[in-house]
Amino acid sequence: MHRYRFVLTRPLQFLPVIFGISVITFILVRLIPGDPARNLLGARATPSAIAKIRAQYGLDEAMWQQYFYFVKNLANGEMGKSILYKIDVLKLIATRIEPTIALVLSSVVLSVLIAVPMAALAARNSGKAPDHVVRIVSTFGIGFPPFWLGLMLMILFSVKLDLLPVSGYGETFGDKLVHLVLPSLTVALSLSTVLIRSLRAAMIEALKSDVATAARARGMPERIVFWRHVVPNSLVPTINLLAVNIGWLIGGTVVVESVFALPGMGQLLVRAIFSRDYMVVQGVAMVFACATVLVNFLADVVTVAIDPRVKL
Amino acid sequence: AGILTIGRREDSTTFDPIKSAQNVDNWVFSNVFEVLVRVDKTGTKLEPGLAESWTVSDDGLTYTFKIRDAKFSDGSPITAEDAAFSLLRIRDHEGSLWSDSYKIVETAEAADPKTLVVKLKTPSAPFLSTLALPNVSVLSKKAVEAGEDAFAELPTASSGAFTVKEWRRGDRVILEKNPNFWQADRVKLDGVEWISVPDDNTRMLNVQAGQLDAAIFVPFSRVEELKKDPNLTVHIDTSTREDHLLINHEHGMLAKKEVRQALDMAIDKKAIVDTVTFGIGTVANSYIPKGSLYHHDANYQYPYDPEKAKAMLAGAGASDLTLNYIVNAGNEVDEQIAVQLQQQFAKAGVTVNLQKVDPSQSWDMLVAGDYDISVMYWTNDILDPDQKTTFVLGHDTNMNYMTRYNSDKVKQLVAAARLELDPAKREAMYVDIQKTAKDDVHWVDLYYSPYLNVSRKNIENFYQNPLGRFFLEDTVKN
Amino acid sequence: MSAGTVSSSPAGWRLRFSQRLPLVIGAGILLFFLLLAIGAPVVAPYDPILQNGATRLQPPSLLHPFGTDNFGRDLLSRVIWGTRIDLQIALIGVVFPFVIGTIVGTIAGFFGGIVDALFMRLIDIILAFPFLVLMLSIIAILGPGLSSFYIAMALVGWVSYARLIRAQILVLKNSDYAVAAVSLGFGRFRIMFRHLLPNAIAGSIVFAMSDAVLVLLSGAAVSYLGLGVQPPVAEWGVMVAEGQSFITTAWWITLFPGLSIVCLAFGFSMLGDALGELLGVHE
Amino acid sequence: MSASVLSVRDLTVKAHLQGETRTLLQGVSLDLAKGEILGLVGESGSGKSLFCRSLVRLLPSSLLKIEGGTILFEERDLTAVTDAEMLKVRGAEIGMIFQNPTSHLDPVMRIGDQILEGIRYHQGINGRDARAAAIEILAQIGFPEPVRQYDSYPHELSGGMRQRAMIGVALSCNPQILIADEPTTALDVTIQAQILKLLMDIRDRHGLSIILISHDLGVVAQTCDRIAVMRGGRLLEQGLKRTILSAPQDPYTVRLIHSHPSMPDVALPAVSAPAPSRAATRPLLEIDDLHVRYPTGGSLFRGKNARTVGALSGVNLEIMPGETVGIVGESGSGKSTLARALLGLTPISSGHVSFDGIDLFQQRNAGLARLRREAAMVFQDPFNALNPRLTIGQTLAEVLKVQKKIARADIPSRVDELLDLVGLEREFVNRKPRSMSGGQCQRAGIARALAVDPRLIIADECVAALDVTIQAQIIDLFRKLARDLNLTLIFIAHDLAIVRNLCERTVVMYRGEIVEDGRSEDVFSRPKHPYTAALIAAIPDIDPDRQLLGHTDAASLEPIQSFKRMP
Ligand SMILES: Nc1ncnc2c1ncn2[C@@H]1O[C@H](COP(=O)(O)OP(=O)(O)OP(=O)(O)O)[C@@H](O)[C@H]1O
Ligand SMILES: Nc1ncnc2c1ncn2[C@@H]1O[C@H](COP(=O)(O)OP(=O)(O)OP(=O)(O)O)[C@@H](O)[C@H]1O
Ligand SMILES: [Mg+2]
Ligand SMILES: [Mg+2]
Repeated sequence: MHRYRFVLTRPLQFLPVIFGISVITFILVRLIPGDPARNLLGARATPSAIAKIRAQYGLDEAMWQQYFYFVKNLANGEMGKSILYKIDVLKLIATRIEPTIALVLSSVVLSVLIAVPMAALAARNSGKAPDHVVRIVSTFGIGFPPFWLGLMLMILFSVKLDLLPVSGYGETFGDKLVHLVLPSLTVALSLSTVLIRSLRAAMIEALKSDVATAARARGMPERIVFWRHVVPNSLVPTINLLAVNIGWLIGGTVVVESVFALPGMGQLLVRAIFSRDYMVVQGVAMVFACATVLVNFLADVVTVAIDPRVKL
Repeated sequence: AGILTIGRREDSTTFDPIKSAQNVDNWVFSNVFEVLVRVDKTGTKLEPGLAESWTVSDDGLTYTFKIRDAKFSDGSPITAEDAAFSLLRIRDHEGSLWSDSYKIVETAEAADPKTLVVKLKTPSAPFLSTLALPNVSVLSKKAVEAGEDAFAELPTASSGAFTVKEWRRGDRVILEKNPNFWQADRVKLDGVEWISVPDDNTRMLNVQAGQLDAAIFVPFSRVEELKKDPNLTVHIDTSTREDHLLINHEHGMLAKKEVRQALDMAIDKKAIVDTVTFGIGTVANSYIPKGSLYHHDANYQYPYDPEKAKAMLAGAGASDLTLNYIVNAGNEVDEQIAVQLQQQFAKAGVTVNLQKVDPSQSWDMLVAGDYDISVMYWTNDILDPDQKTTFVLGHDTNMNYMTRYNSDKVKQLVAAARLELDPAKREAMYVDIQKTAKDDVHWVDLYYSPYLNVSRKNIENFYQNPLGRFFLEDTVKN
Repeated sequence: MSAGTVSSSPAGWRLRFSQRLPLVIGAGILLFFLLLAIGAPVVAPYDPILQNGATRLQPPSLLHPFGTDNFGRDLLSRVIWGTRIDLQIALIGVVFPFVIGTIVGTIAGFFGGIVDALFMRLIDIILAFPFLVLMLSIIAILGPGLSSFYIAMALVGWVSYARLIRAQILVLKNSDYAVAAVSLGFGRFRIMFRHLLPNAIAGSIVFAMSDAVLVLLSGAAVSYLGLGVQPPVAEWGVMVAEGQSFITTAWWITLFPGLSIVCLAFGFSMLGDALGELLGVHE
Repeated sequence: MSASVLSVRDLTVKAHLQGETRTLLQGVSLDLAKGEILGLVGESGSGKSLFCRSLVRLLPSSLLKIEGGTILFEERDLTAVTDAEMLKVRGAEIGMIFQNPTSHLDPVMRIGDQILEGIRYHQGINGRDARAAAIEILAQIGFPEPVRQYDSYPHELSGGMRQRAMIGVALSCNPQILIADEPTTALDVTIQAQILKLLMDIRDRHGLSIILISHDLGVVAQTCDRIAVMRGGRLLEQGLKRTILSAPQDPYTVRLIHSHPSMPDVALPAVSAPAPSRAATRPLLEIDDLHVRYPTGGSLFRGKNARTVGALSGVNLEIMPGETVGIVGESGSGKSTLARALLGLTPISSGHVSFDGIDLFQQRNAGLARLRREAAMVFQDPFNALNPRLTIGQTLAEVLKVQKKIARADIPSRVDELLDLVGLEREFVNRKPRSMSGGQCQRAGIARALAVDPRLIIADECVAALDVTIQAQIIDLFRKLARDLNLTLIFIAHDLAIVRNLCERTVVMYRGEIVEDGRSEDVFSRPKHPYTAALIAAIPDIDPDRQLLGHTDAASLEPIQSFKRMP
């Protein structure tokens, strides 16, 4: 169908974005003061050892030359070798990507599961007690720093009640799910706040809209009016909000991953930044960027699927 | 019996011992690989490892090791050839981070399958100690040569108490008992899991909730609380860690000895020990940690006297001294010391500007000399004081550990002590070094602190030796 | 005909109770913190950075209503002084992105074409860039501290405002009054900044309120990773992060600064809600 | 006339706003007979919509309440039945058709499914049968290809088709009473005629009773059996349409009837100024073979070969100074595009526009500068054409300041003068558009145009959204201005009656071309182009005996653009 034609053309627009990101990360990581070689060698570093490492990773060459290699590698589907881990960055990322994807997905699902009923409750009782309660409670959700919230949840559910594992990532699927409950709840508590605000506003708008009035005038009970007409019409802005926030969300998982000891890319990234593992920072940033672009693309597809008016 | 789960901050980075200088890796290396010569659990003397015995030629240049009858985990015998291969590899391999430390080795050859002969370029008192470093562990030549990269991922043959069963990157390293280990009957555990739990609180909670058997790096602030928990044992093990205040001798007034002495006197080390380490540490008086080889216990210690410090500064013409203090961001202890030192120095009329920078960057700044003072710490990897002394006082390429301290007397003493093979004479030289350095205030010794680890009550013999090694072959899980 | 008073909702400040409440609460909370910040030297019972070995880690008491930290510093005083820094963070962390984003969004939306395309790609890039990488790198490059944080926020944060404003401008520039302005011979800048922008900006103002909360939280996350403000300055995020090691032994160290962040966040959200209804913005 | 199906007695609705209570409906009593079409007319805000919404208890806000009276329907008082029972009344017994189908149809649901929903819910039919029933309804309401069009979304339909769909949705519930709230106001005369025909058709076929709300007396006169007139929340009078139209009792009704543009007696000789001798002066505006094409969905990266839609194709026109020209034509025929192109607000693809001898293409800057100082536009939508943030005083002052035609110090007095000129009181200087009625805003818009001190005013459908009474006022104003200030006026409308009254010359546009151009009397009395003739025939005349669409059959007037051109 022609409405979906953008599915074919859009990926072309990714290219400049990805290219821009590659340049920026490349420059950015190298602008950070600090030397990967010195980091690797620690306190006992001698100048000759440092020089050797720098030569080994090509860090002693000119910037443009390094960038050239980087792009050349990229064209071959490679991202270089980690200085810290001494293996291919892509391979390294492959071992670390699953928990992050799982965390982001489960957080989004959980947020939606929290946000939709809460927003519905608030919107259908707008201006009344449930609305105020939802709004106040959800505002609190966003105010707590995630690392603090995470620890509190951990102390409550894992230590005091002994219901869930404290931290880590399981091995079997079920085990992984159990391990993901608290981390994704931590993320969801703040993410859902954002969603609730947007959904609630959209729903209130839609409840007042002519579409709803028309449905009521046809004698449709409030339930049908709400779920068949109001909800579909208020989803689009929320989906886009979610997509725009995906970068922020992935950023937020960094902290949550380290609080809950999830072996994901966020932790990898933080360690790489602090140890100036350039290739890894570049690689992870590229992967994150691609993921963000992809999510936005998916959001567009979903938007087009939900709202036939939208043309892209 | 049982599998011991240990929580630590970070996951391993590699299994190729020559390619890492990280503590996280060394801990696992020493579980998985065996060295020729070991440091004992008190951290004070060397004992036989894979080398059953050794002799040193009179000129101190030739070491002959008798290799014990032992097997790698894959069943192949451990030979002198493997040992020679490992030693030369760490010296020559382009990816080795340790080449400089083994440049002294002239040749290493297998005279026969059980005899390793190592020739040095010059005599070296600390040489044997350096063989105890986990990075120079004996690797299977065959296994390494079959594929270095694969070996670094998952070693197929190990000489130590455990073999690597699985490595879930970022999460955990899973070790299994090595039935072919030469002391296999000593090993009680079926396996070990080193699990990465970066957040200190989470790690402690894991042990408290019983989901981990042990956790390393207990923050000072948590010791009291954990001690009260009837299910837990807090292990306070002697370490070689020493925290000190680096002083940039090249910056203005800091070049004057009296100024540095005044600074030393302006610091209330006891208060720091109380606040930062919650009384767990002890005030330091020498750069060689207490309990280590050649530590001079009677070394002078500057008394805390802010008034006198103030007067001395005035005398030296440095009444309104302003210092730029580099603080390592993200290091809680560092930040706490900084906050406290700032207030203490203020009492002696010294203004301190804190400059918080990310740790990697602070290295750069220290090396470049862009600082006045900064707190750092050091833990020994080897028994012999030579390594640290060379770095700190030996006037080698790193400007005496970035302090730019300059003393010909000390420089010569350090060089001589390295060659001196008579322990008694050597000790006297080290006492001299410690005294002189203290008098010059090459830096300010702050405090010594132990290793703090915690385990569940049912774990026995879980400890860390002063060089940081975990002897898990002794550990029992009930 | 009747004198044109048909409009059913007068655009004055007479609001329904349910509309007025958030406004009162939001503005009240912000005002309270503002007064605290201004009056910190008078209100705070102790010196916020004065250490006292004798009063370490004391639980809340009459002498120290919020307890003390591991240096024996009075937490109430630190929280009060922290108000200064945190209000500043929220303010500066929002104002610069707001101004930059507004200008860029207006220009991109108004001129369209190549200018717009370039800015939009740039926005795409920044949006796709993991926020934390950018944040950490910029802070690492410039050195930890507030000004680096502000610069990082400004470099990253303008994007949201630019998108919001641009979307509005794109609609408004085709509106009759914009076309009317062109037909009357008004200059571009007059049209952009006098006619379009004032009508486009309401959504951004409301967004700025929730953005202030996000800025505070980003600050806290940066503190958690150790790159927050310089010690011994009292800042809530840093206080929460510092208090982490005492979370099970001295809960008060994290709780009170944490609650302060929540309260301030709550105030901003309420004000945002109220402004949204007042300015007729739909998110 | 058969017995009444709905009988309303003394219906009173009040609004409780911040302590103040306003009575919005006061003791309205009305009967609706079976099978009859009742026309409800009255000025804006008189309570017509409110009345109808009260019948199904769907008041626009919780602050409005039915405070008295009864609504008898099938022996029940609808003001007293339970909510659950009311659900069964809504839709199934009383259906509603709204003025604005675009906003009342669910944009994300297929048309067919929206009809299906009512069938399922109210008639309890499911599955295949329900779908068949829905398709049947689509066919009834004039969808030429019901099976295919079942899957269309509202946005894919033209305005007229959407209105039909809206009617279909109401029919799906199989009601006895249909309430149509201004179902044609947003539509073209030709489409309007079709919709009204359709409603009458349905009444005839299903025996429905219909309440038709309109503020156009012509519409009511053509379709209804009885007329009720409302004003200020009261029912002024009601009765058979002929009675009301020929012998109105209430003075308001009299005025309403007399201000209807189709009343021939208003057709004064258009602008009374003697037609300027054309040969004597050169034209103020010359348009030569003008083409305007709009890109559709083009983007930066797609280059020049993007698809375009031709909005104007080869327009030639000459306008003399002092002329009053009306431009008429159906929606989308290119009237606005022409206006914008004349003022240089839309890039032209080819052709020439010259203003007072200056070619806008060759001497763009000079031409535009001149144009901006001497020509002004009045926009269709009075609310959106004024910057909501500026007071009327600021708006006018700004124009005066930018145009620099008078000294700064004289600006305030000039602003007052302008307000006087358009008949606004001087206190409006400090009012913002939001606190003004549509008519007042429209005058402010005109004042702004006059502030330029123009020689040429282009008014684009500037009265379409207004009440007849206000319409009349504005047209009077234009007439006066044209006479007094010797303006050249281009007046765009799709309401031919107004043009006929105001303009001496009429231009008819159809699909981007001028199909007819001549003196108004000639065009209206002897249309040359069949499209003009159709347009004129579709004007609902207030005389009920002049049948809507005359004798032409509705079917012969195929919906022009039943589907939007898809890009
Ligand atoms: N939600 C509301 N709150 C308060 N007053 C209202 C509300 N809705 C309508 N009114 C008032 O009720 C009166 C009648 O409005 P109604 O919509 O019935 O007019 P109408 O005759 O349909 O006008 P129009 O021709 O413009 O559609 C008006 O004075 C209007 O201001
Ligand atoms: N900005 C635009 N982009 C693309 N197409 C346009 C644009 N503006 C108008 N059109 C198309 O140009 C044609 C003429 O539009 P125009 O607005 O001039 O009609 P009109 O006669 O003024 O109609 P109406 O009576 O509805 O105002 C229509 O088909 C319309 O869809
Ligand atoms: Mg109405
Ligand atoms: Mg138009």
